[in-house]
Amino acid sequence: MTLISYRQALHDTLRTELLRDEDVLLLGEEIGVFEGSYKITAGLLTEFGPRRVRDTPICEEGFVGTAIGAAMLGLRPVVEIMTINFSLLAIDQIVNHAAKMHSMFGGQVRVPLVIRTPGGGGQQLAATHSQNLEVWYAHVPGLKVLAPATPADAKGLLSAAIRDDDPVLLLENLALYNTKGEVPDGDHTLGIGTATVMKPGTDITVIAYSRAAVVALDVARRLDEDGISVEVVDLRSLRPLDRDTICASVRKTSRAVVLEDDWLSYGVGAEIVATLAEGAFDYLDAPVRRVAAAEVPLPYAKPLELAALPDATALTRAIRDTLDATRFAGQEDHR
Amino acid sequence: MTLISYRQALHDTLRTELLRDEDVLLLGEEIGVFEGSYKITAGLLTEFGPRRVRDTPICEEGFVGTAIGAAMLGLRPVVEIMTINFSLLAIDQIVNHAAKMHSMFGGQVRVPLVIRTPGGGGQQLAATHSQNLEVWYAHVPGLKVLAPATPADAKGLLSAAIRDDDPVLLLENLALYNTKGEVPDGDHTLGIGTATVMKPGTDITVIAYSRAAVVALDVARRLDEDGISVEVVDLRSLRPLDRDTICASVRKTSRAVVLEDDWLSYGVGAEIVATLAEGAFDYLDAPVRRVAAAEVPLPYAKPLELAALPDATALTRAIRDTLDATRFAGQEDHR
Amino acid sequence: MVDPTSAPASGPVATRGPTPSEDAEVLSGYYWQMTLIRLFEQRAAEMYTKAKIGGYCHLNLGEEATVVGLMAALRPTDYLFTTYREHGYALARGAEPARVMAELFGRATGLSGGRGGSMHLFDTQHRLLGGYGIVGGQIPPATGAALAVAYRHEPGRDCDAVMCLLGDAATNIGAFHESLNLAAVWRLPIVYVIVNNQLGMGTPVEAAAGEPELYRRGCSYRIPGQRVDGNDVIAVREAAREALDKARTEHQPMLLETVSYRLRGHSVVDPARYRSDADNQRLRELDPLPAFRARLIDEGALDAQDAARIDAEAEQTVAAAVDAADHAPAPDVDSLFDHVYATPVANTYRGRPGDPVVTP
Amino acid sequence: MVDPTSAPASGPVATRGPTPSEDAEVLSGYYWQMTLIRLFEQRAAEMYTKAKIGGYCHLNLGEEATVVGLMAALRPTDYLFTTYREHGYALARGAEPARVMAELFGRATGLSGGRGGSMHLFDTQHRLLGGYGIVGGQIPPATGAALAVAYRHEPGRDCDAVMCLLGDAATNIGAFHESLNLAAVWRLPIVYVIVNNQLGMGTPVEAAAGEPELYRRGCSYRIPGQRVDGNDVIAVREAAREALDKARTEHQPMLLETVSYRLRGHSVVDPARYRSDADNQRLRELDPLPAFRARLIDEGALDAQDAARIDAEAEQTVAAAVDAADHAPAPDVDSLFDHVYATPVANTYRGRPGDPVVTP
Ligand SMILES: Cc1ncc(C[n+]2csc(CCOP(=O)(O)OP(=O)(O)O)c2C)c(N)n1
Ligand SMILES: Cc1ncc(C[n+]2csc(CCOP(=O)(O)OP(=O)(O)O)c2C)c(N)n1
Ligand SMILES: [Mg+2]
Ligand SMILES: [Mg+2]
Repeated sequence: MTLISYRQALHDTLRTELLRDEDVLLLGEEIGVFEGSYKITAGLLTEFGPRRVRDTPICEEGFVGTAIGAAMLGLRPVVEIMTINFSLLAIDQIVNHAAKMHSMFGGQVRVPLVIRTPGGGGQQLAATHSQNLEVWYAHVPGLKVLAPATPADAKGLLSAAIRDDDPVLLLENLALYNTKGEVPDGDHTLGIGTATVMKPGTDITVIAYSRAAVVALDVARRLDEDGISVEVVDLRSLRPLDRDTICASVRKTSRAVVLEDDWLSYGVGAEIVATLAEGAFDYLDAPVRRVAAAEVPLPYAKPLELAALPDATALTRAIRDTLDATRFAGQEDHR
Repeated sequence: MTLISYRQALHDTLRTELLRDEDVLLLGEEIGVFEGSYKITAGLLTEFGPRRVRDTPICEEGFVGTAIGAAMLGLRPVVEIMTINFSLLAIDQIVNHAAKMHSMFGGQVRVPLVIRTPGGGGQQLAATHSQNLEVWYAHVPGLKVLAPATPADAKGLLSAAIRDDDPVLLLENLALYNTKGEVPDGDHTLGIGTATVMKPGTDITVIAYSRAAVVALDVARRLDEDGISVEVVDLRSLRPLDRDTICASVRKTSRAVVLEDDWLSYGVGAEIVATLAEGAFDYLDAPVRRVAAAEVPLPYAKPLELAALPDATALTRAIRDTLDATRFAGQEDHR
Repeated sequence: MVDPTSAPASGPVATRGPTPSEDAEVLSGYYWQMTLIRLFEQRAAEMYTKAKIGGYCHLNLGEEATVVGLMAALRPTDYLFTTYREHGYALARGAEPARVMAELFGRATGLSGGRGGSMHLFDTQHRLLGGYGIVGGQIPPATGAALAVAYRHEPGRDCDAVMCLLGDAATNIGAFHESLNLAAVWRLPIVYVIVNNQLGMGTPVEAAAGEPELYRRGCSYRIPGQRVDGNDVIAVREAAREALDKARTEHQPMLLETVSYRLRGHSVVDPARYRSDADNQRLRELDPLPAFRARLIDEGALDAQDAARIDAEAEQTVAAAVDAADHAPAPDVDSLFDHVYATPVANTYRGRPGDPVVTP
Repeated sequence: MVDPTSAPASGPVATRGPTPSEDAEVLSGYYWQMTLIRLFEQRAAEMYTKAKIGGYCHLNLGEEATVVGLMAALRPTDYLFTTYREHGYALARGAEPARVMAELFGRATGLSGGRGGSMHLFDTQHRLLGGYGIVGGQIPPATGAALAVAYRHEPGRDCDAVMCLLGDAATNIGAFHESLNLAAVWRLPIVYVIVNNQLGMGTPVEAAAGEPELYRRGCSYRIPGQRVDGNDVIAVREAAREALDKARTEHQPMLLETVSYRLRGHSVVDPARYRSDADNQRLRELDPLPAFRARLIDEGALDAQDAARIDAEAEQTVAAAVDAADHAPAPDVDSLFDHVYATPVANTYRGRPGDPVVTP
């Protein structure tokens, strides 16, 4: 184990995979000379040269589609889309092409493609540069959608994604790049499609992913001090979705809150709540609250941005409200 | 009232609005000389000329973006995207531009744009031409997303959309174009953002929209004969979502099923179930089932396509299962 | 070849007749392929009206010389990406007619296992890497295939090449621009072929393209372009070979425009009302198949008897294909979730419509 | 003008010095504007390091002559669409410096009410229809604005025109292609201006564009192109006027490329390590502002004293803008849901994070 940042974990994994497999190549805007908008690929052009680490012109549809074609011939391209907001320009290639080829062509071709892209608001990048649109991709059969919250998972999931033969969207988050954590040394891949219990607890479950999972863990630790035992489930994979782990946790705790960075309506949390409404129907002592972003194009001005985004305070309030609502259901008072 | 088809209702409304307001113009691929892929615009080029009814080259991003710019200067473009599947090529313009301009620019500009586009499978058009991706748009603040199920609502909502000053996506459905219904004569606009109870009932609520609402109504009428009283709620508007009407219905019936044509995970139904899980928590006698499409890129072969798409049989089964699950909760047996 | 850095070419289209050295067997082979495609497409149209085929169905009627000429220029090891109007290409590339028809019928024995249908023929064996239904959608992946080739092979005679077909109307979409630019900047071994049949559905080229001389549209990327008579199978083959050569030996992307005519509607359900009787009359005169037949007989490459034999054999082949397709099994409904993913992972949801999401 | 249907132009860039008839007042006005932009941008960079400005912040440093020349060519009634690198354009178009700075500070008095920030300046009054942060995203809407103009106005001297700015790297994106094609086919009164500052972030033009002579990229649409020295304010203005004239009077879309240099990093946080010391030295020599100043003094259009006065006034204006912005109120948090929709409708959800979705 080594303590490194989420950024470093991604960087090191890319480097390891480039070394391990000659078929792996990186493509993206400004990943080479500029070393990446967020510096994930720093040094890799120098080490591997322009054949393996390829700067692309600005043409998301073109270079993502190009990566798809390269993958069809057996290369294993790892594409960086500078932020998820720009993936909209490539979404036809991702959803109408990469996601469908294996099935639509009767299993004759595989598309071992990884798209790495950060999402997230909170950096005052305003409405077009601050979105969390991963729920769109999570809706699409044929794609796998991963969202690591920790440096260790970033390593484990990115390695798994690169070695997987399907198109995988790996969601990163601007706010996580500098966060640190212990990362297993050597080869470390995780099974795609499994959630993890980040912290066990007994009173209530908080379900989250990516940055929100880190916030949830933080809140859970702080509530421990108040004697509130919060279990934190990090989804890690949005597609497939590990419904068993979520339901098992809530069958145990009987209460849940979802924390998500996207907009509330039709967001990731909707699926989580719907899943629980079915899979933990007889266990729930209170409605599952969703703590999500206000439904506005995210404003630039800091006070408005802060008011629109979910945070530890909002989560804490939702947890306490949920516990309050059930304190007469045979539970002690958690205030 | 006149009995006309959904297609005719759309056509007549476009014609009326073109006559009513010189600022209204139509844009889209093959809407003029070819009279529209699905013939909604038949005859309009001849009547209004190429200034008002404009064939575009194949460039969804370009012509949708162009319509946005025209709307910024006060025109009221109604764009046809041949099917929702092709809207992916224009989604950056729709979501990163049209949806955000009014807010991001501090209210200085309006984008009175309507995008008409049909969705839906079941025509053996295979994986890339059979999708129901409206949930993506429904997730986005700044957009309004409508999905009429009947000819009357098609008229009422399309007129409302054209007169609204925000970008509106009006979802049509290939399978509905030939369906008929009574349509109010003369001016007829509906309030955007309201669901409607298509059929009152007492035992269970089925919530649906677009084609699925028609299927639901049909199933409800048939179940009437078996003494099962189904209330059918047609959402009509996915954004805004009329949560009050849904919750009111289910608070009354205590049971619900959602019928939707999109994929189950992260689909429209997830939001409906999540809403009910909160808004009817104390009223629900059984989990809310979602009847949705199987999570596959829709295959071409008819038997596979049929197996993948939700239908009256699947809905009926889900309704009966739900009623069965609650028959000991003080209800009579509905079998 | 037009070098876009010098003055653009204009004037009449270059047409080459069969050179004297052209082998009679080769020519009758082309005639066989063109006839096969013609009859296959006619039968497909018929099967559509009998509801044996569903969805959209776009035919190569009128484009047979282009199809056969292009395919004759490819090596078996080259890669081909096409549009949704691709039955003929699959046949000329060597796919079994019965399997092509079976795909149209949605049968398990179909080229794509019945999952793709008419628009999505795929044949790994013959390196036909797909029909694609999204206009322009095939262009970036084709470009990527060329990237993979370039990643592995130096320029040279032995280098594989990629051929990417697109329609005239597809030149107006962003993917065309982005892809050609990438191919130019990265020097990829690819030939983009614009199959100009004059129309995108009902829209003529001039109404859709700011530069309607489509072969010139490589100018924004310094990609050389050439236009060729798409009704002349040999001219098409020669132009395509030249372009493929350049792609192979120099990793220089190329643009080729073939000009021909769509004899029927956009798809089998389009009555093509936007065409006048005069148009239709003119089209019949431009039909490449009788013209080629007459020419071969004229030039002695084929005698009338052989031609008739070929016609009959092609007829039989197509009839057998229809028969085989008709008797082939539909995909098993239990295979619904096959091939959604290539690498199985935990928790993939495989519910049928109406199933509970979570097993309680 | 280069007519792409004749042999493409090549050779050196055309540069025009100020003609003798150029009014001294006009010239000193340009100097004032260029200086204002220079100082505004320098101060913006400083304010960013003081965390008064957040998010991304892209400066026009080095592009002042281009900015001022282009804006001088526009009429007040023309429409302007720009990129995220647009502070200077807003200033030269007449927006109050204090309101531009207030937008960067995220204040309620900002040009876009604090909602847009540096990348999204909008000013209805001056027909600045937006800064746009998605590369190429402004090009289709700008084209649509030209469609609206054409919808309402015949070609002629009185017709409004639209100017759409884009960076060199933006010419590689699909929206550029689709928009230029639409403008050509529909004959729209628009001038696309490629502000070529040689780089898209760290990528040089040659590495990104198959045709790096960017003004030629109109060839795919028969849109005439011209390249002009972006460091020469008068040359830029003249070229832009000519192009706008043609757009107005003939509804002929035009392409103009201005060539200049970005003096600093892509955005204020980019140290531009991809540039060598020699590069930086060269850039300093190419700086248009001291060159213009020296030229005006040389030519007697401005004396050193007036120049110093202008510098001081610009300094004061910027200082006042910073001061005003700093004292301006932040948007009220209760206004969070304002402007999400222009037409209010039923059931719009206005919950804050953590609020219940349904009031029980
Ligand atoms: C992105 C997209 N937009 C629209 C369509 C609908 N469409 C299918 S084919 C076609 C015309 C294409 O014309 P062309 O490229 O000339 O090819 P052709 O059909 O003539 O072979 C259109 C508009 C589509 N499939 N994809
Ligand atoms: C679609 C999209 N892709 C990528 C980016 C990230 N990005 C912002 S500016 C930029 C470079 C643009 O260069 P150029 O067009 O030359 O304009 P300049 O910044 O030099 O003014 C990139 C890649 C973006 N904003 N939008
Ligand atoms: Mg065509
Ligand atoms: Mg630049």
